Amino acid sequence: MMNFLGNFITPAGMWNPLIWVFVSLIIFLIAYLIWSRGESRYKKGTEQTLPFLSGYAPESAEGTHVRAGNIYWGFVTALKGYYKVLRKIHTGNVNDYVGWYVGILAIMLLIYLLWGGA
Amino acid sequence: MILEEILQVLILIGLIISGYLAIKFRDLLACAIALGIFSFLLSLEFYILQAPDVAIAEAGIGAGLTTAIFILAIRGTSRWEVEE
Amino acid sequence: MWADYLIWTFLGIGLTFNGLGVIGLLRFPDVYTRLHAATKATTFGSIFTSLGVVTYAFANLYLNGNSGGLTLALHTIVAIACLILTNPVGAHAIARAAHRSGTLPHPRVVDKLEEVKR
Amino acid sequence: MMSKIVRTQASFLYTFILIFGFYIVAHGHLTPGGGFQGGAVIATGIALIAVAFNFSNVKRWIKKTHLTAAEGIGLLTFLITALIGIGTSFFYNWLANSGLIFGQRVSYGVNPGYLNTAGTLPVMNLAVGIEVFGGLGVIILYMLNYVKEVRNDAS
Amino acid sequence: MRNALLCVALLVVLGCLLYVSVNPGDFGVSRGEHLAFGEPKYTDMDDYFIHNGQNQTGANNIVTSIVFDYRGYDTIGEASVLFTAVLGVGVALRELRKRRDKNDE
Amino acid sequence: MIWDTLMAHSPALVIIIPLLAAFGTPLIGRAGKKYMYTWILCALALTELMTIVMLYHVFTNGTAIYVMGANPYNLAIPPDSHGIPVRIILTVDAFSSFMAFTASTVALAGGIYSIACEHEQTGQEKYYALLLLMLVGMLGMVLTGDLFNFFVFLEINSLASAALVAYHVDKGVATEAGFKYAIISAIGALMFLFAIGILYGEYDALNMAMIGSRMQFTNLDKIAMALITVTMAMKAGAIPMHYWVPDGYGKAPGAISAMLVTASQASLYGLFRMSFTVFGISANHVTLGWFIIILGVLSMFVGVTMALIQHDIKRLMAYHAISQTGYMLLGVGVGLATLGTAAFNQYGLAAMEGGIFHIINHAMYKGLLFLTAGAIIYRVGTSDLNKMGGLGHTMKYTSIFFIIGALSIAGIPPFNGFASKLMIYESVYQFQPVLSIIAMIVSILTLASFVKVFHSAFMGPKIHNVKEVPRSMLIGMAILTFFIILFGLFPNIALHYLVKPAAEALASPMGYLSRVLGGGP
Amino acid sequence: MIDAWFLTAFILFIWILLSTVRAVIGPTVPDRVVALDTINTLTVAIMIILSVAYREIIFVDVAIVYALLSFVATLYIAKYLEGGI
Amino acid sequence: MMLLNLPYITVAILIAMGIYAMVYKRNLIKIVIGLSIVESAVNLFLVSLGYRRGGIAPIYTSAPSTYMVLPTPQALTLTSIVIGVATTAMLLSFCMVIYRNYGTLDSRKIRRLRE
Repeated sequence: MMNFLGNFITPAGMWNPLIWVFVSLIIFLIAYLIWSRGESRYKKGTEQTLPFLSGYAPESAEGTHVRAGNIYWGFVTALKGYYKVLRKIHTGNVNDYVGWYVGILAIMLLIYLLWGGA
Repeated sequence: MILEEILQVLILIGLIISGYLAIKFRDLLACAIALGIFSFLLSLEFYILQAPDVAIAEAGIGAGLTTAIFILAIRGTSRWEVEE
Repeated sequence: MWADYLIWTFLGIGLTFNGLGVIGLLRFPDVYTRLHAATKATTFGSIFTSLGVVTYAFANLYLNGNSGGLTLALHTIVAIACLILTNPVGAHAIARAAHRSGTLPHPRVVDKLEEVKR
Repeated sequence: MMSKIVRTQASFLYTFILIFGFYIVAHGHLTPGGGFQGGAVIATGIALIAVAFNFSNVKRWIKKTHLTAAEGIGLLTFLITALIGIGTSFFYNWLANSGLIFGQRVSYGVNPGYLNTAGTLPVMNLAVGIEVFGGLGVIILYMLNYVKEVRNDAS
Repeated sequence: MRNALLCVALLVVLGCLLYVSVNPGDFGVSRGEHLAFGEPKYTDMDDYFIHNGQNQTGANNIVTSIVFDYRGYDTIGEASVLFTAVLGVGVALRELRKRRDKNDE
Repeated sequence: MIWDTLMAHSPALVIIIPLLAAFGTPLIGRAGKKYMYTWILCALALTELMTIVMLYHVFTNGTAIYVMGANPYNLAIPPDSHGIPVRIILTVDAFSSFMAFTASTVALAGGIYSIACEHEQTGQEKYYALLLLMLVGMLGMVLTGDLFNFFVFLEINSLASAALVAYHVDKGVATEAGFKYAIISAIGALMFLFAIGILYGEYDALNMAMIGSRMQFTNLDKIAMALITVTMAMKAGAIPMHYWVPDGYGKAPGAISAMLVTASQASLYGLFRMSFTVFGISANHVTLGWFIIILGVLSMFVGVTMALIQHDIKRLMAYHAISQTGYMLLGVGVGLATLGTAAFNQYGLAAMEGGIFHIINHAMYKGLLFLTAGAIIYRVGTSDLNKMGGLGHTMKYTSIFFIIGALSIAGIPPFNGFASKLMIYESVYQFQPVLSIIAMIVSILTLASFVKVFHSAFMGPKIHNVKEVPRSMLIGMAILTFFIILFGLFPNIALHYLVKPAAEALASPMGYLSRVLGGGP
Repeated sequence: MIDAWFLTAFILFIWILLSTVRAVIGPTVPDRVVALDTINTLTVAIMIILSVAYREIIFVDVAIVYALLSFVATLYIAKYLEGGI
Repeated sequence: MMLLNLPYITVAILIAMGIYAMVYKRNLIKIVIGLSIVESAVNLFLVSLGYRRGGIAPIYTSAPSTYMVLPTPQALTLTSIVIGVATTAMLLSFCMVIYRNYGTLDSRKIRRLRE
């Protein structure tokens, strides 16, 4: 009979998720210990939590939220050329959908007819 | 037998012509009519290929219902292929 | 054999009239005349070609004693009946629709239907 | 609504189409045709009625719910007919050659055909005929209804 | 550019389909000859149907006996396809009135 | 006795039950919504149970065959037919039953979820009937052993899916998505039918095993193979033909998006089945394998990079679905490319196991993610990530489920995504290190984009004043979460009972053939 | 020897092709519908003739279905042109 | 030999024509028409696969011969025809809804879903 809790064998070796969970629990425990030794006078909802912006009043709650479109702006800008091509081929046109299908079909037909032999 | 073969050849040519018409016309109503002709000829071809079951199905569905559905759809949308 | 001659006569009449109908369909100047030629002549011609079939069936039944002939004749007659029932109505509907959709007769002398409607 | 000639002819032809469709369905195992073809013929009859008469009348005569119910009932009949054979296997032809109704034996070769043969096939033909009739008919009615609605909204 | 590429693709597909249609048998492999029109080489399954269909199902029409008996499972699938399409049409063309009222709220 | 009969007939019953329920739904729906919900849930639960029974049957007795309409139900070859199967044969090997289990599980979760999620819509009986029909389509596709039958169920699946994608008619765009999906799948299915015609014309058989055994691999077969594989890849959403995926997944109702994932995987099953069983005996494995691998790598990379720039939550997840499909294609493609060589036993089988394991994992976590996305849209009313924020304050359970799904898709232990990804990385590394590295990068990018979603939807200040979603939606999500954690903590269960038999069944086409054509009950 | 039935069917089909010409060039839609109607009638005739040519009685059923149903399509087009539906 | 395979050649041309319509025509209904032509062509392909020269229809009647054309492709074609009409009906109803929402049938304008 197999061992449910046993090792999960991969080509390179083995791995056991339960041990991993156990280790990560210990790490969390250590983290909790460190955290619990922190400043105890800190209170939520008081002035302590407000950011100090050189005397200016903080922005409204909606304003401080980083919107999804702004995340990874740098990444997208760095790969501008790549994304330009991608945006160009995503036309959203039904004809193109069928066209891509037919194109790949043609390529595969050629490839199989040339190299697909047994 | 030779006449049968020539008949078949003619039907196939008719199929190609009517299929081409169904694609070519700018008036969608005419396209539906061409599709109806296509369906007739297809049914005749099935008939000659000794498939009466299929011919009846094509007759009932292709000639009657599909044309009706197409015309209803054209009525629900617009008649011309390119509006302007 | 007299039956064969009868059949050939019927088929010949049918073919002639069908041909005339088709020529009329091709050559006449406007929808109404085309409709006239096409519907009348082809219905008539198709009746005659089918009568050839009926004759064949009866000849088979009485001369050769082939019992399938009766079924053939009956079905053919039903088919002719359907043609006779449906064709004129279809022609009527087309003519009416053509008139209503504004298709004009070619040498437009007088349009009684328009006058009556008015 | 079309002209009176068409209406008269339609009301006459409808019965004819119905009878002929039923003939096709019932003789499905002997002559060309069967459930689909017969059902399509009868559904075309509905399409004929729908085009020949005023739509408000048609709506009153032919209810969409009835057609949908016919469809469901036909499908369920078909499935259950197939399911009864599950003693041996699903879709087993439990009526053929059994001597019961539709269970007459036929010998191999040329024969003129007897209605009382072919086991579950006539039953399934009938079920599929009802289903196809309901299905295609309701498609036509849905589309007509929609077209009318769109036109009413536009005007 | 797009049109030219698509044209080439279409022509390739057409060429392959034409190859299917005129294929005279493939380098001596005899199975390919079946696609010659009117002369099927291998008909064992269909001959089984033709010779045994009448005895086993009692139907004179072999096509019906295939549709409803030998391949009845396909037929129920097909009936379901029709049912699906009816439901699809019904979903797409649902009552507009109710929706409009809801939008107005 | 009854147990044995049930097991023997389970392949047929698995399809009959949802089909019967689907046909009855419009009739029952007229009686009242309560009855309809009970009817649907009973049907889905029964299907799930039957699938498990079938799984057990296949696991204990080996590949099961069920012949439609034969006198003993397992008489594949009639005695007087000279060794050819004439009827439709359901051939259920481990891979089939595994896929059936996945499909019915996701459908069960989706069905429960929909009760609350779609309660405002009209025409609900149509919705549920279509949902059941979609399940029927998937089950039929994975269980059948007949090419034409596969086509029929493919059509059921695609039509039902298209109708369900267009279910929110009032939005307008949903219909557009449905139209696109319907047209692309219709042309694909027609090409598939053409290929079936070619194969039938050559070998006069429709049974997959029969065709596989008679296969000569002429040029006609190559054309048929191209038509079939490209169509199946398109339906699975591989990259150059993926355009319908974001449209369809993005505009469908939440539960349907989750089921569409499984529907794509049924097509993936079709691709694998065709390339291994029908063509696998005589085809050039390397060409076919590399075709699948290249599709997989392209899908992985382009999918994830496109996902990064999306701001519609469901569209983003749809691109991730494409990207995850790439992993499965990669894993199984490596298996196919090495099939028959010494490398196969060394790492090819492991790669296939990884790919197949990824199928069930993907169905579970992507289903969960789509369900959570549906929950967010249900409460917030928009699917635009730019307009969201701070949902974590109130929708606590949803955010927990989302975290679990997101960590799982990113391959973070101890959730199930890690296990299959690890297998794929390690075995593919031995095959071609570059591919493995690309797979890892894709995994990292996946995590990044889910961090983005999590941040912009759940974190931040409270913007929307919303409540937690209704209980039935939570139950639907919890079912999938249960499987995620189960397979994550005890991957050996899935691996031993589901994945290994599936991979071995797929990798031994000769076994499949001899089981069907071996004759006798 | 040339079978008279096939010869008839052949000539009838030539008529059909000639009517197709009207469907191609017909300036208005009613013209095309007339061509459709003609083709329909001729198809029925051909089918009846061919059923004798093939010596198959049951084939006439197809012709009956044709004669009955193609009329519906004509009616739909006519009603569309009238502005009905 | 070439002439005898004419049905298959017709099938190839028809399929290419249908796909041409699906790829190049901008009107959605035109696309559906192209699809329906492809579908008819595939049906024709299936039926002509089963044709045997000199065979009679696979129905036992009083016809003396038992040399029949192959019945299986006809059964498949029946299924395929019904599937085709189902697909066509659904696509056309989608077209109608799209026209109502977008006011056009031009596929270049119907792409609110992109990227």
